[in-house]
Amino acid sequence: MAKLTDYNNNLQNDFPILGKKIHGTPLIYLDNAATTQKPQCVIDALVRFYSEENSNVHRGLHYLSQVATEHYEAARKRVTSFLGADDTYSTIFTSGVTEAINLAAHGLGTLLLKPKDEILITQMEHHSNIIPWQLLCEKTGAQLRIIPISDAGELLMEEFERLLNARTKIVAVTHVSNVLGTVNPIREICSKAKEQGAISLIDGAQSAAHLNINIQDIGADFFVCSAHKMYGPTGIGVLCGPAELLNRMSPYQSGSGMVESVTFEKTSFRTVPDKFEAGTPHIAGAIGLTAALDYLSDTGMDAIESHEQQLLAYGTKVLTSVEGLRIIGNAKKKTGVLSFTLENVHPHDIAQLLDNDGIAIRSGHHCAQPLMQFYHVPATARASLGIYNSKQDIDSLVNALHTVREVFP
Amino acid sequence: MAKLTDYNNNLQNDFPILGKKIHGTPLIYLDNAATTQKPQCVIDALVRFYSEENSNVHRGLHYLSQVATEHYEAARKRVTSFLGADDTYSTIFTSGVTEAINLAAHGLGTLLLKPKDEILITQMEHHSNIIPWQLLCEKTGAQLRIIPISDAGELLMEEFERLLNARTKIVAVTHVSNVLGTVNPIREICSKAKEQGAISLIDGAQSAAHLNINIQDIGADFFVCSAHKMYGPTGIGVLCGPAELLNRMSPYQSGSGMVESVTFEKTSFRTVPDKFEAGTPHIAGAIGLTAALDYLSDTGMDAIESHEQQLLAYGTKVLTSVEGLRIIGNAKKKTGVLSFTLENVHPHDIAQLLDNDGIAIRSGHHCAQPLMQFYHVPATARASLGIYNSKQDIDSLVNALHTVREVFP
Amino acid sequence: MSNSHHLYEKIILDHNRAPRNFGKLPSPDIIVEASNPLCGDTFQIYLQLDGNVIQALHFEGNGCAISKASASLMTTLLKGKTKSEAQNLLESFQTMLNSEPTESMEESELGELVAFSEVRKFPMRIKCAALTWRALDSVLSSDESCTHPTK
Amino acid sequence: MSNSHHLYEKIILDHNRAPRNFGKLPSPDIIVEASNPLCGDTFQIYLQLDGNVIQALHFEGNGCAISKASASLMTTLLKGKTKSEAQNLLESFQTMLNSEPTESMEESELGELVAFSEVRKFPMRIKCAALTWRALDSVLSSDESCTHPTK
Ligand SMILES: Cc1ncc(COP(=O)(O)O)c(C=O)c1O
Ligand SMILES: Cc1ncc(COP(=O)(O)O)c(C=O)c1O
Repeated sequence: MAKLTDYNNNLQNDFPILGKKIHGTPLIYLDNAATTQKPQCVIDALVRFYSEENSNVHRGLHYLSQVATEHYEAARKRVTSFLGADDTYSTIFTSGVTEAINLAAHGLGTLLLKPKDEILITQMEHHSNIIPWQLLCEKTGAQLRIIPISDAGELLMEEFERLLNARTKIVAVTHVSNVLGTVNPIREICSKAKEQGAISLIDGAQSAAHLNINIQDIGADFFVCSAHKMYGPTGIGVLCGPAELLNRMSPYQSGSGMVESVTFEKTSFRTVPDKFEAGTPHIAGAIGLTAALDYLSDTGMDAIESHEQQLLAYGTKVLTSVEGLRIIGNAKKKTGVLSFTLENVHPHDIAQLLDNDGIAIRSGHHCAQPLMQFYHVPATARASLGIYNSKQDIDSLVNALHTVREVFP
Repeated sequence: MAKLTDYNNNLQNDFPILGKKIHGTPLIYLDNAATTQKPQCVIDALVRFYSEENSNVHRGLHYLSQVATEHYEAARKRVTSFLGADDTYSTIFTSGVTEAINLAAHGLGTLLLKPKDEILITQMEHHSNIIPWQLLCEKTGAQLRIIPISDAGELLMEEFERLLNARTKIVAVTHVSNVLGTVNPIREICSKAKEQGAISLIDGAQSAAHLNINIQDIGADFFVCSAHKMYGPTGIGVLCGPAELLNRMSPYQSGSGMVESVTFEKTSFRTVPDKFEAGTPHIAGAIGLTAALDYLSDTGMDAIESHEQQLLAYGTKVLTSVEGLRIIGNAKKKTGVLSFTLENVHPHDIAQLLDNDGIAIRSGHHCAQPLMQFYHVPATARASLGIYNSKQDIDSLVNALHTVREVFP
Repeated sequence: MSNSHHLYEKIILDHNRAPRNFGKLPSPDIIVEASNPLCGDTFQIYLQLDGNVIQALHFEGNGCAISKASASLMTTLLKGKTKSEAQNLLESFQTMLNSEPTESMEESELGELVAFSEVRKFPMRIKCAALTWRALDSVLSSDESCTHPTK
Repeated sequence: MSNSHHLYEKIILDHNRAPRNFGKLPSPDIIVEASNPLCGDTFQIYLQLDGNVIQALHFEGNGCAISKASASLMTTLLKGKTKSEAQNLLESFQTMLNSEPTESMEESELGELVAFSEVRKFPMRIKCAALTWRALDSVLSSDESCTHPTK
């Protein structure tokens, strides 16, 4: 693990899938913004749970049920501390960022939105941080306002300040753009939002596994992230937010586990976090996420960030050696996300040809169509870095792009 | 596997957790209605996915993304065929039964409910099949009507027919009661509902792993089930329903994956199943569920049913040898769910003492408080059978109950 | 988690089978309801005060052996105590339920309540043991002496 | 899935680089829009009919090499064909894209379209190859000869 400060880190060995060959060549996985690979310790945690501890949680008195409950609640604590939250916050497990934002939109909508109120998002949001707010606006008569960006892919902060006003009730901004890699000035955004009395929600889908997160330091009300983008299992994510506010929000899904008492006439709800966790939770998911967070912490978030920054700098430099390549997203503060276009080659054809060399990148609109519209491109090719990537991976990418250039001269 | 017709089946060996010792004695797991244990093949499928195939699905062109997408869509097909649905149905992955019912309630509510319309459920429903309808009634002005039951725990079908009328828009009934084990006459219920033009939803949480399911034969519009109660992973479930109707229902959660095109002004949605699957799905969950369904089919649903029926008959007989024991739920058609009370001993104390002998049962209201109110009990103790239970397990249970009797004379 | 037979100390089984001070008080000053809807336990506590002193304490209702025996013991232990003495005992009891055992515990004011020291090892049962105590505490610490149900 | 270099047959690369019949028709009878919002491909197809016969067929727009080359080849192959001949070819093309290769395919009417036979192995790309064909088909099979966009 100490190798992480080096370009040529050895973390690959922790990830069984990275030993795999694709079309006869070793896998080079550069699609980390879509989902990350899983270290053996996460897989082992899942196996251990299902082989030794599996049970439903809550209210069971038998041994397994208690063990499962303890581990599930310990997972909640682990996430809370990973995000730098204290016990004025509540950590709610969801199926992912998308559900977390839907839950927040639902609860905040009924609690505080009136017609003509405003919700602020940015030009670079992922669909999951656009559509829930769009539908909420339709339902409540509130208005969606968009913080514009520069050509480099940075938020125009003076425009943000101009847009922010007394009618602004919610400011929902991505921490890191999944297309541009831009790291947004969320501390400033949250503090300005708070001054105006607006609730802030930070979409941490692309930051939680790449930057040190401290929700209190950020000053955000809500922070959301997905385990599968953090080297953890699929099907689980997190909404972390102020317990007091969450207790005032109306429940989202309803069913078992979130109620105190039920008669056909009247149902009373529990408090957070239970109130927002209806039904049997994804217990194994929470336990796998814990293992992933332990892995991240053991590796060290600072080491991860500096490793990925080195690779980003190197990648940015060498990619420009490919003729006709244009990097989309040139913010001063970026994570390891490299979106690009190649003259005369459609991104889908780039991705297809790269696959041939075992290189996994993504092409398309990356669920950020309004951002594509801004750049007037139908799609981009995107190489996104993770903890296990190395300088060689970048070199392979560039070599393969030269081949693409030959196929499509 | 051929051993399943025998009382003393050998399937235990397929389930690693069943080799575990609790307080020094071998685990006897009789809490299958809460959640089931996982066979090695399900665990292996998860390990294989995360070690060899992990990727995000949809729209990725690289090898892993295609493999993951193929397997995820194959899982959908596998579930569809397991439930006996044809391609007029759509199978939607949810996080479980609870989310599936919430999704259906949300979509049906806006599509067809007017004030004074009626929703029919039964006295024996699980909270997850009560509260979503209750909240929907509050929202729409519709009325919740309850089909009563007999002391034996059977639906009063003449009352059902009396309650069913032209205002009845939705009939939501559990296939099998998680407390009583009662198998409800859902074919008759669905057909009568259809005659009245009402939509039927069958909660298959407690039936899908115990009885042969054929949604077309049942005549149900919607059928829902949870993987974790079917020897599959946590965090995934299914809503199966008519594609045409689902396409008319409004989307539930919103975000990536369920949209066709997005601008800040307007978003257009895809058709089923995508329309109802916002965000990155629980891919590993779907793949684990497939392995569980294969395991169930290989074992044979008929063999499973007859095995559990034998154990149920035996258990019912021997339990009554315990002084002061009263079985709650004496329907003619039952699955292997044995709820009981023991005079002068609170169910929690029963469960606590049984745990001592490594026997896992559940005590409490089983998320069916209205049913507890009907029987005027605060709680019951519940032993619920699964594919791996044997006659010896029942004998151990009865012996342990005799010990409880001694502790609480 | 350990052997649950240890949970059911003789004294607990005894108070469960034959609860003391069980039944209504003829003219209570305060009636408190203690209920845990999640497990269906429901008790009523009847309290008669003489100034600051608990003159009589009865209870009624249904629950598991742990909650019932705990309620019964409570009624025997708090009778004749002042409000603040009662609250001190409650606090010690809560501490015992939630923390590792200490040397001094045995000799402390807890007395027979030490029978509940195993509960600590069964996190799901701590609420049962504390149920009626917490309900009583909520009225003792409030100034009003009116009837109000508590959870 | 197999080597994706095979996907990019010479003829596909050629039609992608130098698409035939690219650009508007001066006075089309029908303009069809073919778009796949999921990947951002958008084409316009310009059609001039003489009774049942396709007199001229042009296209314009943006998309990946597969969709662009397929559109280009379509315009060269369908010109002069009757509506029903065009629809037959579309059907054969669709069949080729969706099924295992057969002996007879090589010699069939598909001609140069055989260059797309590898697409079958790349499920995500079948839609690309079929995009403009399906859009055209939808107007050929409808009776009206008015402009209407299709997906
Ligand atoms: C009859 C019934 N319906 C619904 C549920 C809820 O299922 P889940 O918790 O998996 O959403 C359960 C299980 O808890 C059940 O037994
Ligand atoms: C910035 C951003 N927000 C939200 C999401 C949605 O996350 P999920 O699909 O895990 O719900 C993603 C990933 O797809 C993302 O990159």
